[in-house]
Amino acid sequence: EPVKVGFAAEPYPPFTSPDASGNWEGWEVEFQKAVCAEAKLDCVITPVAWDGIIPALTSKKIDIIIGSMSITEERLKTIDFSDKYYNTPTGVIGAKGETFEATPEGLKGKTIGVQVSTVHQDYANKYFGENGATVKEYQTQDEANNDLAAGRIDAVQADAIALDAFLKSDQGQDCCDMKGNVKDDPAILGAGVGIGLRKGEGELKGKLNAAIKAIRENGTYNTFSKKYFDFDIYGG
Amino acid sequence: MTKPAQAIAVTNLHKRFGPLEVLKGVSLTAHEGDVIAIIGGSGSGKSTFLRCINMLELPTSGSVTIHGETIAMKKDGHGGLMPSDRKQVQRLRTQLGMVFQSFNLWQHMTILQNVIEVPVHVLGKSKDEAIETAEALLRRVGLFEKRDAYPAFLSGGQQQRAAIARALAIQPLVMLFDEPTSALDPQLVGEVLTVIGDLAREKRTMILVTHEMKFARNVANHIVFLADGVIEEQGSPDEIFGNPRSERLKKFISSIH
Amino acid sequence: MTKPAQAIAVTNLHKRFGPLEVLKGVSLTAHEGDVIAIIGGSGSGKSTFLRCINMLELPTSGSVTIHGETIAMKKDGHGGLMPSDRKQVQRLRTQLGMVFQSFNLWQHMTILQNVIEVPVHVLGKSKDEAIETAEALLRRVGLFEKRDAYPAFLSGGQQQRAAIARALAIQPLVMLFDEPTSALDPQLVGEVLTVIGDLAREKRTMILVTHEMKFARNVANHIVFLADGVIEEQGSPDEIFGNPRSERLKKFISSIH
Amino acid sequence: MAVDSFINWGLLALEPPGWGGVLLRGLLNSIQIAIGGYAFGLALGVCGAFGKLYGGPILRDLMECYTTIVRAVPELVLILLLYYAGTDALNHVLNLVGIGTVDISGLAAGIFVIGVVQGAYSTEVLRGAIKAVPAGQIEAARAYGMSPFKVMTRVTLPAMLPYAIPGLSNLWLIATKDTALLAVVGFSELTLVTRQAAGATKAYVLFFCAAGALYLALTLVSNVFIKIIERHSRRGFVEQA
Amino acid sequence: MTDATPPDVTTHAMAILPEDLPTAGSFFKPHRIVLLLIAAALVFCVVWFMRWDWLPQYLPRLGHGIVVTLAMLFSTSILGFLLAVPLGLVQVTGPWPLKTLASGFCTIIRGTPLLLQLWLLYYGLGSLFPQFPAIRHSFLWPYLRESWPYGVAALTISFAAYEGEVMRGAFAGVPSGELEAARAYGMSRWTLFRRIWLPRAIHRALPTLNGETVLQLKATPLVATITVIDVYAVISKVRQDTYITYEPLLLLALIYMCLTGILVVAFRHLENRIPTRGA
Ligand SMILES: Nc1ncnc2c1ncn2[C@@H]1O[C@H](COP(=O)(O)OP(=O)(O)OP(=O)(O)O)[C@@H](O)[C@H]1O
Ligand SMILES: Nc1ncnc2c1ncn2[C@@H]1O[C@H](COP(=O)(O)OP(=O)(O)OP(=O)(O)O)[C@@H](O)[C@H]1O
Ligand SMILES: [Mg+2]
Ligand SMILES: [Mg+2]
Repeated sequence: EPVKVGFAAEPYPPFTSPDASGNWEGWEVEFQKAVCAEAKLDCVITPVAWDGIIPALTSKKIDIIIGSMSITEERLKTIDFSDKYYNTPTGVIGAKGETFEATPEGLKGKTIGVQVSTVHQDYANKYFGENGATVKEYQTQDEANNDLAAGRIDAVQADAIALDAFLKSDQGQDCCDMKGNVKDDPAILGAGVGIGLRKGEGELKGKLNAAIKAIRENGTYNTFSKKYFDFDIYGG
Repeated sequence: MTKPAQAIAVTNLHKRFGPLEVLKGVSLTAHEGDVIAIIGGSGSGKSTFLRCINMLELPTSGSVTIHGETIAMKKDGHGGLMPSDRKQVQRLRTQLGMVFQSFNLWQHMTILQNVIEVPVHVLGKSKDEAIETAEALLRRVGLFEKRDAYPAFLSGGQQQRAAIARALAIQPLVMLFDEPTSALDPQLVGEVLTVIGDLAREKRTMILVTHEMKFARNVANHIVFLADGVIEEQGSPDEIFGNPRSERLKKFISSIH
Repeated sequence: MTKPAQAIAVTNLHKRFGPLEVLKGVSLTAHEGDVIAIIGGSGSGKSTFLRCINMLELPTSGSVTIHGETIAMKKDGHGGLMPSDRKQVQRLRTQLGMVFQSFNLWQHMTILQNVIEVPVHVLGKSKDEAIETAEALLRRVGLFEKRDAYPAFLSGGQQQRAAIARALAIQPLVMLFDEPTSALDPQLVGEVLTVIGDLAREKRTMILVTHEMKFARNVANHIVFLADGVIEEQGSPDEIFGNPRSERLKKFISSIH
Repeated sequence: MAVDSFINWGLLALEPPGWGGVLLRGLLNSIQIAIGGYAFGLALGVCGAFGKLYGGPILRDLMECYTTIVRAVPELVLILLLYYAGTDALNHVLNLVGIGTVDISGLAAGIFVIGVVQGAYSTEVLRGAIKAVPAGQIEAARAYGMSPFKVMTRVTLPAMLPYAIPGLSNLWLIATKDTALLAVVGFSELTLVTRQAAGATKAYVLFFCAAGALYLALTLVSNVFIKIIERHSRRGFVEQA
Repeated sequence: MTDATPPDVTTHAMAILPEDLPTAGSFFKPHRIVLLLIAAALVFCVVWFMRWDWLPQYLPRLGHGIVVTLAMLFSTSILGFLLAVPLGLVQVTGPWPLKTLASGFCTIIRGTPLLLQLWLLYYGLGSLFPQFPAIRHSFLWPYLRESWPYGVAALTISFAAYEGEVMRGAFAGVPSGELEAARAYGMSRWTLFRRIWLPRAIHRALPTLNGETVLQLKATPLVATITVIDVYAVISKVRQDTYITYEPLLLLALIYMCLTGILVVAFRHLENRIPTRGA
């Protein structure tokens, strides 16, 4: 019985991105392979639209989500999560030459882009949107980055690592730089990223938790993480 | 002289379209070899009568017997009748070769395909046999050269002759003609009448609705004058045309000439 | 008796469609008050002649003079002529009220709108004035009640009468009729002919192409018989119908009766 | 920089690192879905058209609801609804009858979704075409004793083809283009892979134009076949000017 | 003398038209009552058993979304139609270079998916603009920064292409006699076009125009994929905020059905103003 692993069918480097031969690669792909191998699951990757990833899960088009999905209260109402497998700070980037801080005051009057239905959307709405900034929602992170580069928006809030990868790209280097990390709010930003799964699948959840623990302990996790990051992505 | 067998017997046929009673009790018997011409004014119910014989219209009451077999009918719950055995109707219809005023050839088939369609797909004949018969029939109506043409490319007269060949191909007991020439312009009428006249000479049983009085007189052995849903008068051509009795028929005949 | 002014003068008109020379030099003069009927067999070029007068067809050679003003033409480089001054043609056309065989009413306008269209949008009259004239005209042709109906809802005869009112509304010097009754069934012909007859009695200048010989004889003061692209014979109705000289005209007249 | 990549034809190479191969696979997916969905839709359409014309009053009303809803609601919304709810409902039903859930592949779901939408459209096209068949042709078939099924297969269906083909060929072109809407449910057909390629390389104009050219080529090639089919089906018809 | 051109078969198959509306008289039949009861029960189940608690909170945004959708529909239909008239006209009478250009334009637009055209304009063209400082500093930039101009442009172009084909047929189909009559009474070319040819062509094309406008309404949700907040985008947001899958989509379908219904009823009124006789 293969397990269908869902994630967003869009470039989200360095976690998931397609290459020209149609394969998906990135840190999260390697993580998924390691977990499945450890838990002895026969995993098939299934790209789906981010917008419909939770319906896809509940309607059994996919069985688990390994797609940088943060564990939040709101999501826990609908689906279940494994233990976290990474946690990173949230950053804000903006056009080079512009100087502002990643604070409600700094972003006042600016247009800030976030990916829709992410924790960043909720955070930006609460901290920036209610303090005089315009929050613009994008279906994919890539679109938000792109509109920043095109000058259509002033800032983008997202996962610091993903933003970092963008800043290292040709396009990112030319246009933008990091304005800093936002103040943490675990109630919104969540307790890290976990594997999403349907409620009531306790057995699978147990297997996944055990596997995450095991690869953390046997060093596999660190081995492939080193290829992508020069710091500990698992977080505190 | 022994009377030939009954081919068709219609008894006390009534047909009503909503409030309009078109046929008010019509009875008619055709024996084998009879050529019966039905005449009458427009709207007198001639077509309706013919269409009731092969159940294209369902009669309100009355019965139709074909070759001794009466079509079984049952009440349809709306004050009319409907066939109780669809299979029987389908079978009996293959004994009635209807030729329509507007030909109604199947446009997506060639003439030959039109003619072999029913023998092959309804009567279950082999295709070769059907083609052989069909070609003989087409030769007879003078359309052998046109057998691979599509109907739309034929003149009206040619189409009507093809329709006659199609009806003959099912080797019907009776041929029913509903004004087979009235959709044709005068030039083309002749060719169709010639073919029908030939059939009459062969003693093929036929019932024809026609407005061509001269032709009816020459070809039919019995004329039925329908008026207002009843048979107003019937008899031999000489009686009907030479010595009409009812006022209506007199008026009708004088209006034709 | 002084001769009335020239309304239309056509001189030596030739018209060629590709290899076919339809008009081979036709000259005709209409004075004010003349009613000229053009008769002739089918394909003899009657319609083409009429259409050349108002430049709906461009003549190959020859000239057209309307009320003393000759339409200026220039070579079109393909062996024919074309108007050198489009404005002039547009202006002169408003002096010719053409009535077409197939009415050609504008289907998206009511009858009244059809009639006031040209006065308002070409001749620049005020709308109120145009409506007043139009209603008088419609009353005259017996269509006042129908003024707000769309053409598709009128009978053919009514449509043709509306078309005549439309042509009259531009107060043309000459009315041109191209078989104004031949698209109508016999019942409807009468009403249109009555209207045209009335116009003739008022001494309105008219050129009409018609197949209604009886009507032409009663209404026209001059008949032109066109055959094979030339005027084979012309004269008063009595001469033409009572005493035809050319063989062709004799044959034509006998074939009509 | 984007101006450079805009003319970087190497990105379209068939072999990686060029993305041409990915695009072609996406096109293949699109074509598969279009063919499958179209065929499924046609089957639905034949049933729908006959149901609407000859069915009982209840069947007729149900068909009417089906075609009305599909014709009133945007394809994009239908695709979302059917994609998520349709497969869900199917599994529920299967569960109820005790077969257990089936694994519905993206391809099957895509075909299903496009098929349901196309089904409503072709119902209408076919219904119009059947109504255009002269009544006399069907009457003649009945008069010679054909059974209703024979009348349908031997006369009604073939005779309506010439009336249906123009509409059906348009529906085919629509089916090929509607596959693009599956991009919003993450199905990797041509439009989605194009967006991925464009996103990964930032050569938006190049890739969108390339995909446009592929779609256009598909349309033009289809048109050639449609012309041939049309000519064949119109044999027996006098050309109208 | 029937002149009512039936709408293009495909348009009719894809869009509800005024003639599809039931009349009150013909609607009520015995079995319909049973069907209506079943439908009512179904609606009751949907309302009762599904989650609708999110609705009040989003109502204002939904209203705004509907306004955006309608604004998109009307602006692009009108602009598109204004483009379609010359597109249709040059295909009927234009010199051959214009004719080829116009028919090429129609073929290309009709041959490619609208979604792709939209993305090409927004992500493709839109991402090229900022690289030219001249554009970036022009008065246009505040608009070019937004996403709705790209949505309007794409929908307008697409409508123009489809409608251009329709108008081509309509222009060509105006009986030549009516044009000839106009010429015979001395109308100039411009008057003839303005007073006879164009209104007559529109009159003929009206049923198809109706259908195409309904199709245009059905195309508007695509603009949500380029961040225009229309009613579809609002519903997407509801889904993403609440993780409720079906209820918002059902509501969305209902909203579009109502919008289509209103549009169709409006068209019925419009059509009845100029009566046409016949089939
Ligand atoms: N399907 C129908 N529904 C309602 N009335 C009908 C129907 N078919 C025929 N009628 C009416 O029945 C009457 C008789 O029609 P029928 O066609 O039998 O006349 P007919 O004698 O064949 O006339 P014709 O010589 O003009 O063909 C006519 O008044 C006609 O209007
Ligand atoms: N536009 C055209 N192109 C080519 N040939 C034409 C054209 N218009 C008319 N003709 C030909 O010119 C000849 C004269 O036509 P015209 O319509 O003037 O005849 P007519 O006398 O009006 O005949 P009818 O009484 O049948 O109306 C005919 O042979 C016709 O075929
Ligand atoms: Mg009859
Ligand atoms: Mg003529």
